[in-house]
Order: sequence, then C-alpha cells, then structure tokens
Amino acid sequence: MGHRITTRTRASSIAGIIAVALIAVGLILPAFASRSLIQDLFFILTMLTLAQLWNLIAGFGGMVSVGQQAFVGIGAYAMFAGVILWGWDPVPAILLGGVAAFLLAIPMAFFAFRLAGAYFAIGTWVIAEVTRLVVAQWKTLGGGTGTSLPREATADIIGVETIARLFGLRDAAARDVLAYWLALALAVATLATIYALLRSRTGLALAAVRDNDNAARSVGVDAARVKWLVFLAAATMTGLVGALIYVQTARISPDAAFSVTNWTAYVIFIAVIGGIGRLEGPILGVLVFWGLQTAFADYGSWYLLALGLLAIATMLFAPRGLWGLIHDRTGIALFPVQRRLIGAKDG
Amino acid sequence: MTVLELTNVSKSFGALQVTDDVSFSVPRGQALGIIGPNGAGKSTLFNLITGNILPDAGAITLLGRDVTRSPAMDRVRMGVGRSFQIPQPFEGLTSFENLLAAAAYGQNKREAEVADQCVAILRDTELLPKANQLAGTLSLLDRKRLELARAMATGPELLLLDEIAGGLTEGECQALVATIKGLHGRGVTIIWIEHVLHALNSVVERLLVLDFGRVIGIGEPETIMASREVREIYLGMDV
Amino acid sequence: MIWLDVLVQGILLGGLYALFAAGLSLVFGIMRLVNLAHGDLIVFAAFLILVVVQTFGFNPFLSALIAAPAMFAFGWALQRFVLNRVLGKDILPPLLVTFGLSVALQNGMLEVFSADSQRLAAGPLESASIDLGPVTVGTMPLLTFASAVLVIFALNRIFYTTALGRAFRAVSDDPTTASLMGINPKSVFAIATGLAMVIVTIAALYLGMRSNFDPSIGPARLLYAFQAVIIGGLGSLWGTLAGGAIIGVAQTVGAQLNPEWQILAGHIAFLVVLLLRPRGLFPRAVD
Amino acid sequence: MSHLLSTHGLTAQYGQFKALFGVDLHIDPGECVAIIGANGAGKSTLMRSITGVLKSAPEMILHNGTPIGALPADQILQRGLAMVPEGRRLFPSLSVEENLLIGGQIRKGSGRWSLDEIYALFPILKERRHSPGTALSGGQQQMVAIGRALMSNPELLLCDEISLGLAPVVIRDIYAALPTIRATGAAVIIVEQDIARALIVADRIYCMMEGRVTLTAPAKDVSREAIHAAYFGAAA
Repeated sequence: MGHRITTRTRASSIAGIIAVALIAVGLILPAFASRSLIQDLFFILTMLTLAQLWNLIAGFGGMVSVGQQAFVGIGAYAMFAGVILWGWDPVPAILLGGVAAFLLAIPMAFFAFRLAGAYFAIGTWVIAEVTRLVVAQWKTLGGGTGTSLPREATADIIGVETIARLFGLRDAAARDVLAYWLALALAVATLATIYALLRSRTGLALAAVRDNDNAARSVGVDAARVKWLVFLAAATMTGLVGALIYVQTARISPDAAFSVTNWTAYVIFIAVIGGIGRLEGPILGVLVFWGLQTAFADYGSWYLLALGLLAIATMLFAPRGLWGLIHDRTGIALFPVQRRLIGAKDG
Repeated sequence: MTVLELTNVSKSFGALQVTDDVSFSVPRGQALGIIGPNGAGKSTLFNLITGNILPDAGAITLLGRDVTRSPAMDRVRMGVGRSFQIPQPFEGLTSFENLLAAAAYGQNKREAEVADQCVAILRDTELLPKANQLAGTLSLLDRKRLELARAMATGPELLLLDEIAGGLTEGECQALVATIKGLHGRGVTIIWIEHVLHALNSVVERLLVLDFGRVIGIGEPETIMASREVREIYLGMDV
Repeated sequence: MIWLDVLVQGILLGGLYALFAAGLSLVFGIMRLVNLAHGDLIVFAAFLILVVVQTFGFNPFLSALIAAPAMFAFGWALQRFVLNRVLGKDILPPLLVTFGLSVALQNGMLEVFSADSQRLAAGPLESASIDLGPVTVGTMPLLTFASAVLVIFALNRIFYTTALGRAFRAVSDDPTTASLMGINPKSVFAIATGLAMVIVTIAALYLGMRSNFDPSIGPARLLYAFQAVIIGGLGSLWGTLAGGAIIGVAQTVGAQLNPEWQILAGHIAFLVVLLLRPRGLFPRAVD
Repeated sequence: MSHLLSTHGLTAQYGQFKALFGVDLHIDPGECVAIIGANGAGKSTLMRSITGVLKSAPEMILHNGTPIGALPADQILQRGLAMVPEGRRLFPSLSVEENLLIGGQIRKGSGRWSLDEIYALFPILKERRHSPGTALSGGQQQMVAIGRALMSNPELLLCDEISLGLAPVVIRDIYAALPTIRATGAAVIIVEQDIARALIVADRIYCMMEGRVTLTAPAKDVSREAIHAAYFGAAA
C-alpha cells in the first residue's frame, strides 16, 4: 500500500547512538573512575531505575502508588534471607528480591485496586506499612533493629576477586564496581523493557486505559488485565533494585528498607521534576536530584523541605516537568513511542 | 439469522425508568434507525447492548448467544462496535493509534496485521491527512469521524452509531452517510441513533421510535414517519 | 473482664481516630481531594498549640481555641492558592502536591521544633479516671470520644441544616450548576478546607495531650484516618466513628495479645473489612 | 441606550473545536426571545457563554452596557442573570425545598419570588418539598429547576431546552407558568427545539445553524419557509 509505520525520529536515532556509546563508556568506566564516582553513579542508576518504574505505573498507567518502599524493602529482605538463612551468594540472591516483590504485589494490587482513584495511593501505603511491621517481627533477620550481611558472605561474592585483580582494587572497592555494573545492567534493562512495552500492543492499551477507561473497554481492551500486568512487572523490577541496593549497603533495618522518604518520596520527586509520563523525565530528574543532593544534602531537613516545595512548584507551574518544557519548545523526543504513518497516499 | 435480540429489557436509575420493557430483534445485514426525543433512553439502550451497563430485567442475545451479563469487552470481541454520542477519543494517541488500539484489541490481532486495515479506514473516513495528529487536537467533525473509524476498526458485525451526524454541515453529513452506506453494503448490521432524519432515512430500512424508554413504533421508515403519534411526540409540529 | 476493658478502651481510642478522619472525610466528600499531608497537618496543629501553651502559659484547651482560627486561615489559604489550582479530572497533581506538602511540613517542623518528643501537659486530667462499674475509664479517653461525637454531630448539623452545608452538598454534587446559583465553588472549597483544619486542631489537641508527638508521626495518623474513612464508607461521617472504633478495638486487642502487634492489628482489621465490604460498612446510596 | 443584554461577535470553543462564530444578539427589559435551531447549532454553547460557564472576551457580552464576557458564572448570577440549565441538573443530595432555597441563597434580588410564591406557581412542589429532587418526574424536576432560577429574582431568565424529554401535556403545564413569570417584568430567553411553541411564546426569534445566527425576526411575522431555510441551510 506504499506506506510504512515508524516510531523513529532523527532525534531518537541520534539518542540511540549516544545511548549505546554511554553504555559502552559506562561498562569500562571502572577502569578509570574513582571509587566515589562509582558510588555516585550507583546511587544515580538505582534511583533512576526506581523512578522509571514508578513513572511506568503512575505516569503511564495512572496508578499513583505511594507504597514503592514495600517492594524495595521486601526485595532487600528476601535477598538477606537468601544469604543468611540459606547461604546463597548475595548476587544470585538478588533474584529472590524480584520474586518476593512479585508475590507481595499480588495481594497489594488485589487490595489497592478495590480503592477508587486517589485512595489507591493510601492503600498502597497501608500495605507497605503492614509489610514493614510484619518484617520487623522476623527475629532471625534482626527484628526491628535489623542486621548486617555476614562478613564471609560479602567477602567472597562471585566475581569480586576477578574485578579486584582486573583493576587492581581492594575488595571493598571491587564490590562497589560489581554493584555498579549490576545497577547499570538493571537500569538499561528497565529502560529497554519499558520502552519495548510502550511500543508494543500493550503500550497502546495502557495509553487508551489512561486516557479513557470506558472507551478502552468499548474497543476490547481488558483494562484490569493491563493494570495488573504493569503493576506486577514494575513491582518485580523494584524488588530487584531494592535487593541490589542492599547488597551494596550490606546492612538492613525495617525502617531504612521500608523508608517512604528514600524509596518513594525521592523517587516521585525525581519523576515530577523531570517530567511524568515520559521516559526522558526521570533521566533528567535524577540528574537534577543528584545535583541538588550533592550541593545541599548537608542542610539536612532544610534540603528536604526545599525539595518538597520544589515538587509543589513544579506541579503548579510546569506540571509536565522539565522535559515537558523542553519537549514543548523543541518537539524533541529521545524515546518516541508514537506510531507515525509515513507515505500513505490519500484517495 | 438474527444478529441481536432484546427481550423485555428494562433498566431504571433510581426512580427514573429509562428502558421500559423493550423488545426487538435485528436480522443480519439490516440497518435499523432509532429516533426519539432527547431523554427517551436511546443512549441507555446502546449502553445495554454494549454491556457498559447491565439491565435490571430481560435478556439480550447476540449472534444466538445470551450476553445479558457478559462484560463489554467480550461483546466487542463478538463483533459489537460502537461510537459514542459525545466523542471519547484517546486524546494522547494519534488518530492512527486510536484505530490501531481498537483494531488490535477488538479483533485480537497483532498491530502489524491490522495496520493496513487501519490505513484503509482512515482513508474511507477522510482522516488520512490527520493520521499523525493527536486525537485531543481534532475538530468536532474529525472527532465524529474518528468515533466512526474507531468503531469500524474493531471489525464489527454489528455497528452501533450514536448521533454521528449531529452538528455537521450538509456536505460533511453526506460524506458520512456515504461511508455508512458503504459499510452497510458490505453486510455490516447497523443500528443508528440519529436526529438528522434525512441522513438516517437515506440509509436505514427500518425505524424504531423510543419515548420514555418504551418502543412506541417499529417498522418501515415511511410508515413510521407518517404515524400521527410519532409526528406529535417526536417532531412537535408538521415540518 | 479484662476483655471488656480492652473493648471499651479500644472504642474510646477510636474516638481519636474518628477525629483524625473527620477532616479527611469532609474534604474528600466535597471536592474528591485526598490530602496526603493530613497527618502532618495534625502534627503541625499540635505544635502550634504547644507554641501557644509555651508562649502565653495557657492550658491546652484554651491554646487550641487560639490555634483553631489560625489553622482555619492556613487551610483556607492552602486551598485557595495551591490546591484549587491543581484540582481537576486528573487525580495525579493534587496527590503529588499534597505529598510534597507532607514532606515539606515534616522537615520544616523537624528544623524548627527538632526531633524531640513533645507533649501537651493537661495536668491532673491526664491521669484522672471514672469508675463505670465493671470498667474504669480514663477521663481523657472519654473526653476524646465525646469530642469526636460532638464534632461529627456538629458537622452533620452544618451539612444538613445550614446554608453553608447546602452549598457544600450542591458543590459536591455538581460544581458547574452550583456556580449558576451564584456559588463560587472555589470559595466553598477553601471554607471546607479551613473547617477541616479546625477539626484537625481539635484532633491535634487530644493527640498532644494523650501521647507524645514529634514531627515524624504524621503519616501514621494519615493511615489511621484513611482506614477509618474507608471502613465507615465514603461520605458517611457517623460511619467514620464506627471505622475509628473498629481500628481502635483491633489495636487494643492486638496490644493485649502482644504489645508489638498493636499497630499491625489495626491495619489487618482494615484489610479484612476491605476484603469483605469493599465499599465500607455504611456506604452512601448515591455515588 | 444599551440593551439589557447583548452579544457582539461572540465566539466560543471547546479546545480546538469552535462552536460559535461571531454571534450578535440582544434582548431588552421585559422581552421574551426564543433561540431555535437544530441539535449542534450552538444554542447551548451560547447559553453557557452568556452565563459564564464558558469564558469569553469581556466586551463580547454586555450587560446594561458593562462588559461581562470574562466574569465567572457565580458573578453573572449576582448581576441578575439566572439560568435553567439543559437537563435540569437538580442537586441529587438536596431536597426539593433545598434545591429551591439554594437558588436564592446568594442573590435574593428584590421582586416577587420567594419560596411561597414558587409553591403558589407550582403547587405540586409544595407537596413534595421534602423529597430528593431527583425522585420527581421529569416535569416536576423542570418546575424545580425553573423555581430555583426564579428564587434569585432575576432580571433575565435563561431557559435551556425546558421541554426536552417531556410529554406534550407536561410541556403545556410548564409553559403555562411563563406569563406569570413575565408579568414580574423579567426578560426571558428560551432555547427551544419545538419551533411552533417558540413562535407562540416569544416576541422575537433568533435561528441558529452551525454556530451562527441565520435568521432574526419578530415571531409574529416570520414565515415557515424562512425558518426552514435558516434551520436546515439552503441545501435542504
């Protein structure tokens, strides 16, 4: 028929090339970078991944969760359980985190989906609290005070020795490198998965449900199924990230692992400031957030107060975030999902 | 063969009886028009047929299967396509993507399998030049066209059209009528609610009059339009 | 006999939760806004009362009387200048704004008042109790519960017998048509949030007199309030009291079994109700 | 001398969609004007623009010569323009009496209308005053909607499609109240699809098609042919 369908734009082609280059640089970076830069990048990558996942369910799916800390926490604790109770190596134990978060997401979705609109948000929060309180009863993992990964488990994590030899690093620094690589892999995989999802048939369904639930059902979209799918997928990935973060931290407590500030508030601010409902948003947002964090974190509560006010101001004056402003001015989309019809003749 | 059959269907919202013991059936390939004053329960009737709301009493049969309690989604996949009276496009998607979503899910196929169909429908409904435009930015006429196009994209056996010609100019209306006639010619069963009578009567073979949720007449358009009761209730005067 | 005591204590504790919930319910009922900073606003009001107590040496009740108009003004302004601007079809902006407010308030209070626990000293009232035959109940819990009943009764009177209440209901039904009656929905929203903040002040008074508080405890109060609203059924103020009582009883029963289970038991009771009666115990017929 | 109400090149749009293209009309004190036209002609949009539900440029709508196009709906009502909205839109949480009271809650105006006078005009409403407004029949609901608008004692009453969905006999009952309403000196704009009815009650008519006024004439000497042409366009 002489037409074709594409989502590519010139900006996206360039972005694709840059992305591949960045990933390549990211992979070999530990050979040159200082330990503190690697640690910073680990922080940026894990926060970015968490923000992308929240953005997926809230920005693209319209499900505003304030309970993401449940998945981070349960993921981290599952990893600890694998290491401490069953003697797993911490790295494969990260997978347990994904499984645990998936299992927790099922009852959470079941309960929270019963709550209409905005009450969904508090529903997720309640389940996160329940999970925290239950985990705090788990005495073998330190109960309310928490515990650390045993020294012998962290000492011989698969691959650390190789990395140490390769880059001539101490074990502790080599562990950071390993964690960084895993974070990079997770961030890239998350971004790629979400991008692929949005470009798939399910992505269309998700957009349709978000725009008009009723009309979506009238063209045959199973709105509930789409929401379940996305919610469970995002929860699983969030659990993996949580487990990874605590492999690096090596010390856990219920209050820290289930912290609403660290794992949900920050994550929401990143997405809001960068731009909700676009893949570019959290990327921009996490850079701004990291910059603010580096510059002002010493101010403690004042910094958090300002961050809260900044999020409010963004919602009031630029509800689609920084990337929204850029997109409106330039029309650039680095990760376009729009299916454009090219070259179809009229008549 | 009967595509749709309603038997003693009733529905009320609180004290308001919006559908009152409605029974009729539509044979395959027929075009049925529904007329009646605003508030007569026409759109509610559509919502009952599509499963967006469930009846209090009575039965609805679609292609020989009882669907009285089936969810809307199942009925779409059985072949019921609908347009909304007030257009409800997916505003964040382009026209083309609106059709892709409808075709992929309504027919349960992959996007690539339905893309050509969607292009053809866009061409038929004169939306092709606006294929890549966000639906939220379309004009009323184009939104109406998109309603029709999206319903067509679901691959319907039975197409329900709700006031698709209202608010259009004569020329626009004629183009729309031609599109609907084309569909009808291909054997699609059509039920069409419309106030623009000359458009309606140029397509349909049978006319149903609804007032206060009741069927007060069904038959050939000429007979129905000639009925004194219909004239008084619906037109209010001799036009 | 111990269980009767646990039951009574639980119900009375529910009065406090109903006070937390009433403001949340009022605001949601009128403008479908869920304020994620509700708990932090309660804590904020408690600090405000504390400041008045410390500055003027008044007792907490009188101090609350002074704090209440200030909180009304704060709520009015918050709605007028911030929340009204983000209310709309999309639920995301108001949720995120109130979430930002929650974080900002918590940290602002932390900076100003430090993380130290505080308490509103109520003198001999704190330990006073009344002997009711089989059980002895504390005067303070009883007073809290009575206040909750009074607040809900007053709110119902406002809702169903005053012109303001009529405007509340009309705006809640259909803001556009209400504006055709000369009512400015945004002003009504602002008054409603102001009123909610007065209730928040009352809740804060009892919170501060009955237990220690610090800037971090807001979110937990939000959750109790939310659970009481959902258990009671959206839009039912008396239902909120029942919802509060259910959580209260679950908590005291849980605490009786194991002190560590107190909070958890309340949450579980909520989930059980949500499982069995997703629309709450007393759902509104319409809507 | 300025009119009670006039529009000047009034335009309106919903998002990208233009619904009115430069509408000029006016009404003087005590007058009754009917606006007729097919579905989608822009009649309701016109009503929504005048009453401030849709915003316009200030000078597009003048009330006694003062620009009011940009005022919100609540301030329009306070200037003495009250509307009976399409579909009646009673408040479901309010009883019949409360629905009436809320109409005069902000502006009482000075004039004849009070709760008692409304009950005198529509006696059935007094019997049913404690029922929820939505429990009434369509015709009774329409009476509440009219009474509600009258409670502010408006100078100008705008009635949007008050006969829609009602049986002819009920419509007659409702229109029977119109002379009483006009006797208070209020001007009335009615939007009506029933042309015959419009011609009987109005002093002047405006006919609209596709967002424009296509005909304006005194009701008593307009021809059916002229209406037909204005209603359906030249092509019909």
